[in-house]
Amino acid sequence: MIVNVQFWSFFKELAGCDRSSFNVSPGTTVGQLQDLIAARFPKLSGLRGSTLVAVGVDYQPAHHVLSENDLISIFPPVQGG
Amino acid sequence: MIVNVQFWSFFKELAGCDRSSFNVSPGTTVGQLQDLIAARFPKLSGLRGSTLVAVGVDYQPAHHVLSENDLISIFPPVQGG
Amino acid sequence: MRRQLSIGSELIDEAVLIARRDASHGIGAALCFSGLVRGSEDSVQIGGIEYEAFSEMATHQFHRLFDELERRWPMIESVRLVHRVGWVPVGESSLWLEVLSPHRAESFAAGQWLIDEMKRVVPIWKRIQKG
Amino acid sequence: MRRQLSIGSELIDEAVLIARRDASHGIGAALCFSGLVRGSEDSVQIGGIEYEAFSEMATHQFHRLFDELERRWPMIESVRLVHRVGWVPVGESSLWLEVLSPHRAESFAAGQWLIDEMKRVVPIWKRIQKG
Repeated sequence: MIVNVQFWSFFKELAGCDRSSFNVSPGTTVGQLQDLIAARFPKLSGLRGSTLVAVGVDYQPAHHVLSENDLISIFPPVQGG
Repeated sequence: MIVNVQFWSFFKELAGCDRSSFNVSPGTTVGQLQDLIAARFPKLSGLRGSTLVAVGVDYQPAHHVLSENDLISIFPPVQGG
Repeated sequence: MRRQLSIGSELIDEAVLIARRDASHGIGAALCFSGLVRGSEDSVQIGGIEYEAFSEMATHQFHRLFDELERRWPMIESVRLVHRVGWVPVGESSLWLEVLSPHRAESFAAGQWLIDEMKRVVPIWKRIQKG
Repeated sequence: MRRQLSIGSELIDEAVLIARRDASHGIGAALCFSGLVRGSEDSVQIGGIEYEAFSEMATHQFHRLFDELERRWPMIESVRLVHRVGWVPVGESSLWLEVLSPHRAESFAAGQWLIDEMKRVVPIWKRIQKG
């Protein structure tokens, strides 16, 4: 199934793009998708400890199971205000 | 020596006046003046535990020694804001 | 620390006070608090509050608090405080406070501290007027 | 609780926002906080900050925070929050918040809590621009 990943803030520069699609097996979790992202975008792999992950408009933990056509957002700590 | 006492807020109503003068001996303290005030204005005597006392524009404790022509202010807890 | 204190009977116009703000480029936090007269006190409807101040002592005590505030939070650049006295109708402001500081935390801490201390030592009293 | 949220690139005009305040007679406390862009970050002079927001998620997260704020402080009558995005020059406001409540304590507590939580979960980021 296809899921879409979008990057925010300086993660865009590190990834070299705004968005990327992944073809994953049903049952794939957020954590497993992060492994795939790290493999495709090595510059992001070292920042995994401080990376925030949302599916749609909600944060999700590593064990969250993805669905077809999910939009996953990957970004550094937020800095509003 | 003469010292002057002024009342604020509802202490004016309880005293029945805004100001009053007392002829006291040199060395008289705030606490001793409060005894004289309580004797002259019995409606204030029961409120002594919550009465605030200033000499000029500063709060003073019971042991503070008064000077000639001091202006002593006697009032209930403040309620600004 | 710049300080501006006003104790008087004029309407507190917060929009005007804010339009007059003078903040340096070191300021990251502007905290304003407005205390409004509520329509009831102890469940009784009121029309407003009459505030009485011992102005000379109130001014002195406010400046003592500003001195202490400056000692506690030396980074704070400016404090402006307006306390209205006389008749203040329901819905209008009796107190307005602004704290300008580099960072947020000290603006909140200093603002709360100043109002708490004011309510302890500044000789201003209320007289509730039934509505 | 009334809520008003705006995330956009327009100048934050605090005086206009305050002039539009709509407070019932139950309100005794109006707390406003304005976050201004400072002239330096980490001792380096800057000209301003570029704010980027993931707007859809930011809106959703702000409303989750408003829900939680309402659970924690049910007496609060109104929260208005404006976050500017895009280029914000030094000296201008990037964030404005107003909390209206019957009493002072909860307005300060809720205001601080909301800003702390915003800085933890609302997807908005800064890009410093050298001056």
